[in-house]
Amino acid sequence: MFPFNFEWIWDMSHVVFMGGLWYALTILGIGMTYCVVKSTIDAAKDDGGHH
Amino acid sequence: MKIDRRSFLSLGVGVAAGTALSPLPWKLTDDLSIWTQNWPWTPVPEIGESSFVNSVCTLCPGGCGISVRKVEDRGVKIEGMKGHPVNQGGICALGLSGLQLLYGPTRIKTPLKRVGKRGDGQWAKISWDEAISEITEKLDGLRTSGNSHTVAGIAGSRHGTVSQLFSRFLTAFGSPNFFHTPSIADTYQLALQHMNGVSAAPGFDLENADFILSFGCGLLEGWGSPVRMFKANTGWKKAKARVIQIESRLSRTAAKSDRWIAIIPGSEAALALGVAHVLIKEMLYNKDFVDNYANGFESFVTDNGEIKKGFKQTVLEEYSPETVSRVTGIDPSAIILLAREFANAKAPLALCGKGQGKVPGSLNEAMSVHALNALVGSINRKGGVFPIPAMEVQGWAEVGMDTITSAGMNQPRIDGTPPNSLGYINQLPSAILSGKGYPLNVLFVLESNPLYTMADSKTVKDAFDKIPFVVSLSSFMDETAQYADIVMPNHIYLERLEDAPTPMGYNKSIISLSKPVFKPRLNTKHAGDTLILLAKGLGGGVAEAFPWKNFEACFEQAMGDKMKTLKKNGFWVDSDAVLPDWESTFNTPSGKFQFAPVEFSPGFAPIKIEGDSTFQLLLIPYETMRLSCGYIANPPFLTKTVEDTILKQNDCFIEINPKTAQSNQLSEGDVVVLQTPRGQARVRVHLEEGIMPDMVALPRGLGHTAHDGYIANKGINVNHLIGPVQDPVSGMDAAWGIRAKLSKA
Amino acid sequence: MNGYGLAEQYSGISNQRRGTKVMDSALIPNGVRRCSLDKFLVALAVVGAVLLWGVYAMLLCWFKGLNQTNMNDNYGFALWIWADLAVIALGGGAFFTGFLKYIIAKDELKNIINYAVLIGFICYSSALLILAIDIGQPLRGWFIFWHANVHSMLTEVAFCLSCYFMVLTIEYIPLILENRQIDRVPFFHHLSHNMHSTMAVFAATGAFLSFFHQGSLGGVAGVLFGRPFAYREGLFIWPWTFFLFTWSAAAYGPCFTLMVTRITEAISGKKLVKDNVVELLAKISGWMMTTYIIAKIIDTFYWANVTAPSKGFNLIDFYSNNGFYGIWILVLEIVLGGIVPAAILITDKGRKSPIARNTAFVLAVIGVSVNRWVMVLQVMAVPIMTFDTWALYFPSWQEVATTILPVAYGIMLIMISYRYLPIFPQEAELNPAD
Amino acid sequence: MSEIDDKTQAVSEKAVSSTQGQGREDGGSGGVIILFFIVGLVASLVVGWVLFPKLLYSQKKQPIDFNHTLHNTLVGNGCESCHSFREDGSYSGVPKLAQCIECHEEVQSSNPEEIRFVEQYVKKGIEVPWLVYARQPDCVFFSHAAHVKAAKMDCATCHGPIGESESMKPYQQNRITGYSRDIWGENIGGFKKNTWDRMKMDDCSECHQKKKVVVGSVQTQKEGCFVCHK
Amino acid sequence: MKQEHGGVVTQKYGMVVDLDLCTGCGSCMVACMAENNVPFREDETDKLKSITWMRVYKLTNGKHYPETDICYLPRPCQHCEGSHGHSPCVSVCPATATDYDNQTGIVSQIYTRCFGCRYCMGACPYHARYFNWYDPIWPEGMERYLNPNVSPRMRGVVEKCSFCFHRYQAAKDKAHLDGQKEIDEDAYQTACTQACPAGAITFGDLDNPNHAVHELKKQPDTFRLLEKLGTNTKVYYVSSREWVRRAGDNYLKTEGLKKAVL
Repeated sequence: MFPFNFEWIWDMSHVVFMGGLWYALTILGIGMTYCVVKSTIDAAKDDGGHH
Repeated sequence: MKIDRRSFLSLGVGVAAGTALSPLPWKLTDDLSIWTQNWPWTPVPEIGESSFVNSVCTLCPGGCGISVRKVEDRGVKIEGMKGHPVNQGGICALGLSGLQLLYGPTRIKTPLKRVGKRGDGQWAKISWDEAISEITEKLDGLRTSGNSHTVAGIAGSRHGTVSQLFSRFLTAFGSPNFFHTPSIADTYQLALQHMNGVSAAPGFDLENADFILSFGCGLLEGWGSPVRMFKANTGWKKAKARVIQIESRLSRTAAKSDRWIAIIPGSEAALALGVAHVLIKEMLYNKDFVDNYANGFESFVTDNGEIKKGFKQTVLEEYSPETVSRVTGIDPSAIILLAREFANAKAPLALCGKGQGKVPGSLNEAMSVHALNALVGSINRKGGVFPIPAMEVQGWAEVGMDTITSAGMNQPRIDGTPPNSLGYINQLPSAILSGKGYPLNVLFVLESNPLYTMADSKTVKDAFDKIPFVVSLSSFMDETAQYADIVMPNHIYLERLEDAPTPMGYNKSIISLSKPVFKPRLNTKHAGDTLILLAKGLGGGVAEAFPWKNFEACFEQAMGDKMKTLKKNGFWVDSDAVLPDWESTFNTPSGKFQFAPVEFSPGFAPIKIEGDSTFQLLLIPYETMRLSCGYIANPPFLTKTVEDTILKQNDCFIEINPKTAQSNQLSEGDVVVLQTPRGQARVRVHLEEGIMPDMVALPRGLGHTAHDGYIANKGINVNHLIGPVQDPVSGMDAAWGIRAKLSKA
Repeated sequence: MNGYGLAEQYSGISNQRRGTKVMDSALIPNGVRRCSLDKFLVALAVVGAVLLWGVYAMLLCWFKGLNQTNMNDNYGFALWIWADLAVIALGGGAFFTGFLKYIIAKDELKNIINYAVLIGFICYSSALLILAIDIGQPLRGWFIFWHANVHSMLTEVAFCLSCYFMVLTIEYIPLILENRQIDRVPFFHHLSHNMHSTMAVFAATGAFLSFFHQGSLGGVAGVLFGRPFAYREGLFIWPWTFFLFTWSAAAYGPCFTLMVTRITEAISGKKLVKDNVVELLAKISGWMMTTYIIAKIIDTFYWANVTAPSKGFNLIDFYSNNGFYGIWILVLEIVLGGIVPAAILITDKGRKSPIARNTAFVLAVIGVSVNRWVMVLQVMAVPIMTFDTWALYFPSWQEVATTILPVAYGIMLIMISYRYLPIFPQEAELNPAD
Repeated sequence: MSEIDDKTQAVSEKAVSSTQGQGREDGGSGGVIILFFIVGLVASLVVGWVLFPKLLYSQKKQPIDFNHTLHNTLVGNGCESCHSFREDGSYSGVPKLAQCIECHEEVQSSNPEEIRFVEQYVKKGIEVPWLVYARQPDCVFFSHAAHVKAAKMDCATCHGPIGESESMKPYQQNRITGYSRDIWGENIGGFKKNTWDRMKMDDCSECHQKKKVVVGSVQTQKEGCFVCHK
Repeated sequence: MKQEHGGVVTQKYGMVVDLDLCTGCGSCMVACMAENNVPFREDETDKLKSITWMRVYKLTNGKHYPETDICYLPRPCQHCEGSHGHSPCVSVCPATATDYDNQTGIVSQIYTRCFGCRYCMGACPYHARYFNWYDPIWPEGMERYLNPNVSPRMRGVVEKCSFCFHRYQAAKDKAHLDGQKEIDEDAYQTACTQACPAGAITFGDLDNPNHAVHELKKQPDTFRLLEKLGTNTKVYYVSSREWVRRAGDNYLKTEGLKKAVL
């Protein structure tokens, strides 16, 4: 799973397969972080606007 | 400062972040998975120094050398002993399972005294002293009242030091009633007595034979010394020797043979004589042997002046291939072909003893087969059959006969056989139940399990009910021990000193040393020591006949100068023995081989088995290497190898030819009631092309009711269904089956 | 948030019931009608009882081991794995509808996408739960990630399944956030909004992941070169079943979504999705199915005439000498479960007729389930060594219960979601409040 | 948490309702929130790094406090004097009583531990139930012969300078796994400085990869699994 | 024909089983169980849940009485090499719990790594893999006979024949101590080979001309099980009977018997 795992080899299979996996996870991670951060800011803005 | 839910939320996020950054969740996840790799209920074998100890396996009479692998004091594996002449490093499945018997739950842990009803399995633990004194008290009473002869003993074998010590105990005590579990070896011994004039066991030079004509012998089913037979079979295959199997069922032996000839069971003697007919008619027999070293081939006049038909005449008149074909169901041309092949082989050898040879069988059959060997000269020569003299214990002093002893020994045996005969255990139950002779008061059972192994178990049990006091010296809680009044558990074979005598059919005299590989792990005692203690407890002449301080001393004396070799090699072989020749070895009145002993004449008097014509089928028991069917019950490993077409859950299967099944409207797996004149049982149907039509076959070795959960209540004991059939010639049990019928359950 | 005052106001046992009812109605979306709380709770309890039965069986399997099942050494994969594959194929509606909505921009589908996502979420969470019961060592289940063997199709399945489950969760969250009360929290309100606006990215990732895991599920059987019944040649490392599975999930998944929608409508007694939406999805599904079944027939022919004979088997060897797997199963899968529904759904007339359409949905669901059954269980049953025999198996009650468990869980989640979340955007319009 | 609102309250505009909710509950200051976060973080870090290992491992005393240094000066052949190979190539590990008796038939010194050893074990013929720090779980096969004889490795590479210890440290056993703590390593985070600090699979493999012993495995292109597993 | 792999001599262990000699006595099965700590239960008659790494199959020629014939076929794990070590089971294991070792040609199974997905069992056409459906429990006292060289397995994992690899390890240990580089043919023999009373099993390095199997596998009557699948097994069988050789693989009706590919 990680390059430091016993089973890891730097070969085509691992790079493609794990690459795909980490790519997907990264997108999901960045996407969700973006949503959460933006929502926090948006919520704060609403808050400020009201006072 | 106001603390609200958001603060707690924040605290929670902090805790979550901190926990994630600490090793706690990760280590716990890892440790939990490691926990599943080390579940405390999964045993971890202790490590330690590994060693091998040689001994001999006595789980069957095969006498194979074994090499037990130990780790510290634990036994972890039994292997075949390299260089042992009998098994040459090989080992069978039962021998490999031995440690399961050593450590298994069926072992009896301590002397027991029955407290409940007989057979209920309720016991009180008693000490060895209590057990000994209780028994000696009882025996002493019988002896002083002049009833010493009402004590009997059943041993697993009549050979070996312990058995002979047991027999000696009864003799010294004053009882002629020593019994042993019989086998085909007994029949062979009689045949050799009559035809060769020697009291000896047969030795078959199987390794040097090149044409083996087997009359139903389970050569690969545990006949003789099983591993030796496997080795011999491999030798035959490599040397292109041929094996012809005459049997009603495609056994493993039949499957591995070069030709399987199906025969109507019980007619083997007829076939042997039919083959003899062709040999004689076509002048294919060994003329040198027949003319110069044999008697009774031609008709002759007896001392009484009667004209006795010779072998030749009998065979020519009564056993033409056509006649024989009618009895055996074998094509005449097949008989003729068989005879020619047999005669043309360099070293032909005919054998008999069905299955493992557990039943003595018909003497006629043994003599006919022996005659066949004689006809081709395969007697006392390489690749043939020759006598192996029985080895009697040399070192012990004669038993002194006080008045009680000699009075007791002068009583007839309870089975009605002459005082010094082998004794016929098959006649014991009926003798007890008929109430004609004297009643039995005490029965000792050593290394045998008659309530399981004897035919017609129900009658045997009824007979046991008439014996007020039964003492078992078994290592295991078997059916007989379960039914005993006192159990004095023996060490198991791996814990005791003992000799394994020459196995059945082995072509040299050999003794192997069974030595204690392990310290006894339970409160058991060597049966030899138990006997010595009993004798000493009785005092007087009985004690005098047992002067040894323990069995070890007694054993060393019995082995004499062989002891040194035994200790060094683990076995002793009679290497000095010379192959007997035709000139000097026949100890008959004529000094020649007797084709037609005066007492008998080889003929085919078929053994009439039980059952009238309402029983349309024949039931035959069969044996397999995957089921131990004697005194030793099947260990769990062995049961694991039994196919699910033989045993499924607790049901066992009968083998039946699909055609016969079809005509009885039965199909695979059907539950049926198998009924014989002796009893009935619920079994299931397994269709098998490899069995003659109109027959059913059941394996021996199943249907235990005692022992432990790994052994008991699996299938049917075939002995519930068959009864003993007395051979009219020898008086021994010659049953090979019984008539039977099937009905849907 | 504003709970304190009310909690005080409604405290006291006598008021508890009233309080619950008020709470319930406060959660129900605006402008729609729902059954009474009592009725709802009774129904929930009934399904809950079934769920508990399943949970009991699941605990038995975890604590006593897989001896609680009727699986055996010949049937290492059985009911559960079939349920897993079937449920994932049927849940394929989520990714494919999402793909159509967000990538191909079929905007009408926004009216069914919520439900497709919910069904997908149920299917995938069920699949993961079943896998957690199915493995012999659940506490070591994470080895599949940590010690991954990238050559194994099952590794690919596990990774993509988990990732795609994350996607489905991400897709489901905004739906929860749209609950009337939750939506009042500004952060959640914005989160819902922001997640909606980035949904296309998530949906695209989901489609990518689905393509691979649906395919790898097909690959699971297809790569078994020791099992001629399952084995298929293919493209690079992917056997044909890889593509067939992806294609069939995309084709048949929407049918399941539509079938469940129809069932929901029947139970709620309300029209929830407009016909034009249903017909659009049915049409796409029909054409997908048509292309799939052609490919499947070609695959079957090639396998029967080239692949299997090269291993010494005739097609009929796989369908004879046993008490269950007859050639009927092939007919059921391809003709009844493939050609017929496809034919109905690609014709205008068939799509427009509710009876024909619904029949097609049911047949399609059966068809794809049979396909998954065959690719799991028949693979195990076929003897390969000449002296082997057919192995047949019947699941134990524990297996049945644990397989029903996710169904009960799914129904409960649908009930709760339907009651409290605005799943069907067209519901209010189609069922105007009086 | 429950959000209960009066049903009659108009909530047509989402934005309005949310600002209302926000307005009513906004009372905590940012500082408090951060403080709580830090409290939670620090507390759980302390639990995880300090408390957890204390709970996870049980401490056991060795039956006899053995002095390796002392013995090392008295024997001629280093570690192998007592920790020897058997004839079959297997490794004997901790010596058996029989081996100790060769010197300790009688008490040799006034050391109370030795006296206790002779009284309690030697005289009674009971094996000492030593707790083996380096004992691997049952699934592991380890060939001392391959490492010490064939590869000529030092004992200390894996076992550390235990031969220079004068006293036996307590044996720590993982309550969940039953492993000795030396397998995972003293550091709960799994960090190590010396080759002998940990004895996990990765530590074996680290060295094996460096030495490039054999590359046989199809899956890992390292050594076959059976080299170390049984 | 020995292969050098990274400067180290590699072996390819395999078996030749002479079916003409095998009598189906079951010794190999029990020897294996005893050597490898195979568990047992009171009822072992459900053979689909009964663990026997070595299983002896009963083959029949399908003919009617009295032409019917029987042959017994012992089946350990075939240790398939597949192509380049990708045996059916090895490449499917998701957690790398089973592996092919080019150094010995043995397919390993790591019980503590296996998490019980049973995919490998589905992949193996020989039914050589067994799942621990039950907790392996020995009756009290019987756990004393367990062999410390083989770790007992736990419930929920797959196990199979290892060609008694622990014996190879033991032989290596001895060789290291004696300063030998290689181990002798008889220093490493599997438990079944050693026990077989008929001497039907021969075990050794298939690539080593000094080992008996090297020549035996070339006998004219040799075949392997299911060769057409491309499993490339290392267990060879010999039988003089054609129906037996034909039973080793599936043939279309029109097909003739093919010779084993060596």
